Amino acid sequence: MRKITYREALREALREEMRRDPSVFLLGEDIGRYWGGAFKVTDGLAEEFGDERVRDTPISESAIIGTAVGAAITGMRPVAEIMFGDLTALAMDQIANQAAKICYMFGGQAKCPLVIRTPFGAGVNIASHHSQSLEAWFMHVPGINVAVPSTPNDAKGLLKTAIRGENPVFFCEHKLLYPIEGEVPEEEYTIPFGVADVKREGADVTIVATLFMVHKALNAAAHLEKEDISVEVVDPRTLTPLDKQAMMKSVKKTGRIVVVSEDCKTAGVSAEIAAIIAEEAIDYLDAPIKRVAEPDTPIPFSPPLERYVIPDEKAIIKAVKEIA
Amino acid sequence: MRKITYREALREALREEMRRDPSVFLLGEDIGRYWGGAFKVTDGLAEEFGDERVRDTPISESAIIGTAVGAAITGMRPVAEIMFGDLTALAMDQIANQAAKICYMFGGQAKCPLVIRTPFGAGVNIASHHSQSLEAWFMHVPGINVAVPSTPNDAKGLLKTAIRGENPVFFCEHKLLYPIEGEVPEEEYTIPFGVADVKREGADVTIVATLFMVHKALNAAAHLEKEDISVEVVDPRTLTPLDKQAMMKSVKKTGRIVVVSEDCKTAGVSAEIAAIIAEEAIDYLDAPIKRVAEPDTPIPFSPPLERYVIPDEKAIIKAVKEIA
Amino acid sequence: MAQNLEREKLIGMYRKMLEIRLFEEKVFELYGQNLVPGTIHLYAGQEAIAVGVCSNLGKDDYITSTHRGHGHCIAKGADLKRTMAEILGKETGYCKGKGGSMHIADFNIGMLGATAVVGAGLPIAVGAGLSIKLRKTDQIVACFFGEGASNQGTFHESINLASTWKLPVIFVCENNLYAMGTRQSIAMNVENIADRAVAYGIPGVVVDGNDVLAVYEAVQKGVERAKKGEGPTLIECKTYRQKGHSRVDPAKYRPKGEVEEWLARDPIKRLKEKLLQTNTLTKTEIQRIEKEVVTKIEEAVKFAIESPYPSSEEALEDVYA
Amino acid sequence: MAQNLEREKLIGMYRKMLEIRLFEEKVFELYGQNLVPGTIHLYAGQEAIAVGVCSNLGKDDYITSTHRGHGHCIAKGADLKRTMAEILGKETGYCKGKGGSMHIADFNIGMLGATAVVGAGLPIAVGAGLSIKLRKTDQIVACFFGEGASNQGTFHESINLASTWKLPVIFVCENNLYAMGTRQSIAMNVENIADRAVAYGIPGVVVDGNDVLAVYEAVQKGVERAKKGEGPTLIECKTYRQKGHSRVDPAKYRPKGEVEEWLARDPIKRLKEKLLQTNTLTKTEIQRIEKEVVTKIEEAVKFAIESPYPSSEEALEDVYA
Ligand SMILES: Cc1ncc(C[n+]2csc(CCOP(=O)(O)OP(=O)(O)O)c2C)c(N)n1
Ligand SMILES: Cc1ncc(C[n+]2csc(CCOP(=O)(O)OP(=O)(O)O)c2C)c(N)n1
Ligand SMILES: [Mg+2]
Ligand SMILES: [Mg+2]
Repeated sequence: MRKITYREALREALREEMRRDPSVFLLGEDIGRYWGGAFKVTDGLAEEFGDERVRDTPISESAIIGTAVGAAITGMRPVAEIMFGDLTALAMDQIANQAAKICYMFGGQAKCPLVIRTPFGAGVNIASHHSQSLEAWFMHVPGINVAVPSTPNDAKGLLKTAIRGENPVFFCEHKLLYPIEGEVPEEEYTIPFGVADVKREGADVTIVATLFMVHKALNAAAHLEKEDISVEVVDPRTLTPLDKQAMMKSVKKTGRIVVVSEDCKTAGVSAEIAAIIAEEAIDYLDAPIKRVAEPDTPIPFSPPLERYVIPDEKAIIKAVKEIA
Repeated sequence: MRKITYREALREALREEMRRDPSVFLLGEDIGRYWGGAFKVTDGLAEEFGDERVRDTPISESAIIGTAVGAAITGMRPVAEIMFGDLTALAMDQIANQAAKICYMFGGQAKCPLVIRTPFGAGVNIASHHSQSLEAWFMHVPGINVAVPSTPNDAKGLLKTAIRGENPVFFCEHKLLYPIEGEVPEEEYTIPFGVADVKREGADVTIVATLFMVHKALNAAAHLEKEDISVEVVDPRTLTPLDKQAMMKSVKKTGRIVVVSEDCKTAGVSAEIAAIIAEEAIDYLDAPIKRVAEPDTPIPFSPPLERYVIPDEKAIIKAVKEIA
Repeated sequence: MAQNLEREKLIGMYRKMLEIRLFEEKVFELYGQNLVPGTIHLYAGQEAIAVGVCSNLGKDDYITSTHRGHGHCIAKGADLKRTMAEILGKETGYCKGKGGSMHIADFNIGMLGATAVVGAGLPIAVGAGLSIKLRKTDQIVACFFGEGASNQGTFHESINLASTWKLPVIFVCENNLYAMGTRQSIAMNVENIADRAVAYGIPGVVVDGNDVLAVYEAVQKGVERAKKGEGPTLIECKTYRQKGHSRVDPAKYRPKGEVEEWLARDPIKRLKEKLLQTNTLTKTEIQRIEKEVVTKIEEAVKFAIESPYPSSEEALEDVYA
Repeated sequence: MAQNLEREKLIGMYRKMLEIRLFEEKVFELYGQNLVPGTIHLYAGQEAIAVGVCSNLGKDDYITSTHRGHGHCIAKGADLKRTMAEILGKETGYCKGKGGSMHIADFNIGMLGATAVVGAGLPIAVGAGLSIKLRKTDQIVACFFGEGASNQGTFHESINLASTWKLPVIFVCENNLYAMGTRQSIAMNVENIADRAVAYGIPGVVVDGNDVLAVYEAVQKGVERAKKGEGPTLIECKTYRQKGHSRVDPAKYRPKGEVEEWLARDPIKRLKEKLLQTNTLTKTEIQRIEKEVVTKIEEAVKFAIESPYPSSEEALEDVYA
């Protein structure tokens, strides 16, 4: 199968959906013809679809999301980009209090089919304001779905599902994933929300990982294989809805689980997954539930510091060995 | 000992600290002489300390917190009130990206001794935009402490500690707690952060609960006693720092734990506490870790609907019995 | 007085304003009887604004509303029964009891909903305006908000965006002098919110918000401008909140005589006098209208009170579409 | 030319501007050598603003800064060595390597730090202004931000608050025509950011941002006003970002000839010419200054390069004070 990058896969999804449905349009800072998106995801789309459907906005994150909400509830399907995930903090009211609650608050009268795309993640030394992973904030908000694709294939299939759905979707990308290549079918496909993907099968320990951590988990698994520890890597692909069954199925097989997530450990993604297992599958466990995550610091700038706080293969291997 | 309300206890803490330290001042919407705070916590303080130190602000949540940050890093000790916890979403950047990160980002040069007080919680039928419990968002942010007092005594002691500390504090109150009475010493005291309080001793099951849920947990415990189930109720009092030891000590004794929190279940406070136990004390457990929380909906308006989604004594009792 | 306005239209305005007033009085009364859960923010005194604005709008046009939204709903044509039922938390309410007083919406008549986060409706209105532009219809959006909301960041971001993109949005600032207990001068250093339009390169108009025809005409100009593709207008309607901010507020912070002064300028009284003076309506006709409105509201109250509460499990529905 | 300005002050301004320019050129060079982690936003072309502003300030006065902040630091008196070390991520940097290019601070000289969230510095500056007022000192705050930032909600909320409370803040908008690749006209429908001052009842001044003396004088007036307790001033400095937005940006979106036009108005060149024309400095003296600056910067580079990286575990420190 042909290989394309995560970035290209996202762009293909946007392009195909914009061709298919005239109500799909994009808005965000510098996404248009002059820049093509800070990470070039939307590069070339303004040229094909025009400035009306690929709209450069002022630096007004609240208004970007609020505008998308208003368009979504009146028949459009906006895809908003927030240039860095950290900056969603500026639009938190529009995301969590408006977009996510409109359907419920108004008794199901309104649909808000809006996609918010944003890159999370550290690893490029741009410090505390441009490196966070904040998925857990949005996971904690009912009414919005949260997607966390780790491969080009998942990115394309999930983004198309997000755009076609009837609900707001918080679509998390990761800076280090953009250049990653992977197989993506030429033909049309979508990937349903709430269906995890077993990225590697194994028998001894389950690792649940998301976004860029999936790749580190796979590296760790390859390494551990040499030491005769067979690791299964489960990628939930969406955090809301979350495929509990897939995680539990794996845990029932292995009896051991390590949850790996780049976000800060406390009250993060790994906490929820650990809590689910502890509540619903504890009887199958043969060991404590391990979490590998950022050690509750802001992201520092300097390379040795940043490397130290981002979970890496070594940390994953260590956690697996502690319970294997 | 004399009894005063939670509201009065907070007011006393503010008054005493303002008398003690001229750098303490208050700002927020309608906290001054014309209203005294939406929940009357600051009532009378403008009269004593003047409008300069009890400052009514425009409806500008971002600027309220940003202003407090600027004042805090230049020698003042602001206590900002956000009228409803839901509205902290509007100031999320200033709270999570600025206040919480300033000390770290600038290599320890700056201190940001700022307190943000806000009421969370449902129960008074004011619907989705005025009823949420969002502590978990702030727990997930390193650099800021999170206090969750459940009694007048804790409220006063923790608020005084918050004001005197060198770090930003997110100080959670609860609408239904304001009128609750409790014993509070006349003499000066403070309560350290990171020290849980065992609100009731018991042998069979541990309940960890916060804010208004502490009271429901105590009611549930009283009821369960009649059925010969002895429940210990642990109140962490601060979520950051979190007194893991106290929770683990209790679990080691009881072997069973129910975490009760009013916020939405997924990725909420109860998830983190469950995950800690699952990671660090699983060997002492004789049963799954139960969570009692809001079932991942926005808060509805109508009384029967609201009652249905807020965790109550019945739900707590049910959870305890399932594992007792 | 706008002679070019048809008699029917004028009478319709009077009727709507009266509906709002009497509706609010009933809400107040029911609140006292413990039939209204939560809190309420009454629109009494500001009726000329909602009605003056919405009289320019068709069913397909949009409005966004606020915590003080009953008047906006009624002016836009919402059913009084379902509105009242929502306020009482009943299953038959517009939002099946999930929204309540601060979150009424009727998407069938372009009422895009009230938000209780002050200032949060502005960017949503901008989005509706963008949607109109992209769909190439000739709809209009009217966005209601208070003078207090004009200090929110969203006010700035939203009007800037609407102006830059030349969207068909009328920003209607209802300056009732107070935001809760905070008098305008405590929260800003300008007298006219309309002057803020300069910051976005759009017209800013100050109008007597207690004169329904003045509001009507100002909005009409804004609508014309918008339909020509020239973009938004900011219209500040000077008015007064006749009651406290919410049900619990005794509003002691108001200087002596202020209420009386404004009651003398009551928008309904003024329109009534005009209608009589210009012989548009006779006293008898007015009395008949009043009676009809009273009956309609009584029916709404009866409907609302007799409607059942939603069943508890309904709380778990509608989280997702 | 401001005759009343002492010769020493003028020379000091020239020296600082040159320091900034040559510093930025070095940063650019080091970036090319892979010695600068992350990204950089150079201040080249805007030196007259930082220097014109900070020449009005004493060590006790405050500034807040942005992602494009190296110039602000240097103008406020930051040590070049520790600034460069921070940019290179070294232990000896102002923030021990935790902040980097976008987060430099020096609290000892009132440099309250750069924030990389566009617009986030404005309310923080207001807070510093409030602190001054409450502590009753006669300090001043200068708040730097770009024209792009003036579309953020925080711009609006902050200036409104500073005006209402009459705080001693100078809001300095560096209008360099672009926010990343977004030309001003794409993001707003007004030409002068200064006109937005009307919305807050404060003076708004447009000034040639490439003329350090013009900036100096405008700020001086703002400072006087602030010290009299009359509140903030909004000063818009028209300037140009001579380089791309960040290191990776080829800036192809700029119309032909635009860069050249602005290079001709280069602030350093202009000041140099004036100094020569007015015989404030001779060519030889200028050359001497240039040499001194070059040496100083080379020392800073040497210091930074030779400094060690922080040890990994340092990452866990300073989360709390
Ligand atoms: C963002 C936000 N801040 C504060 C509140 C609490 N609050 C509700 S109404 C109100 C006053 C609003 O004033 P204004 O915009 O003038 O509208 P009015 O009530 O006068 O109609 C406040 C502060 C809120 N709901 N949302
Ligand atoms: C809130 C926010 N939105 C977007 C960004 C990404 N970003 C960084 S700089 C910049 C442009 C800023 O433009 P301006 O304020 O004019 O300053 P300049 O770069 O021209 O100095 C943008 C969009 C950011 N850092 N913060
Ligand atoms: Mg008002
Ligand atoms: Mg700029």
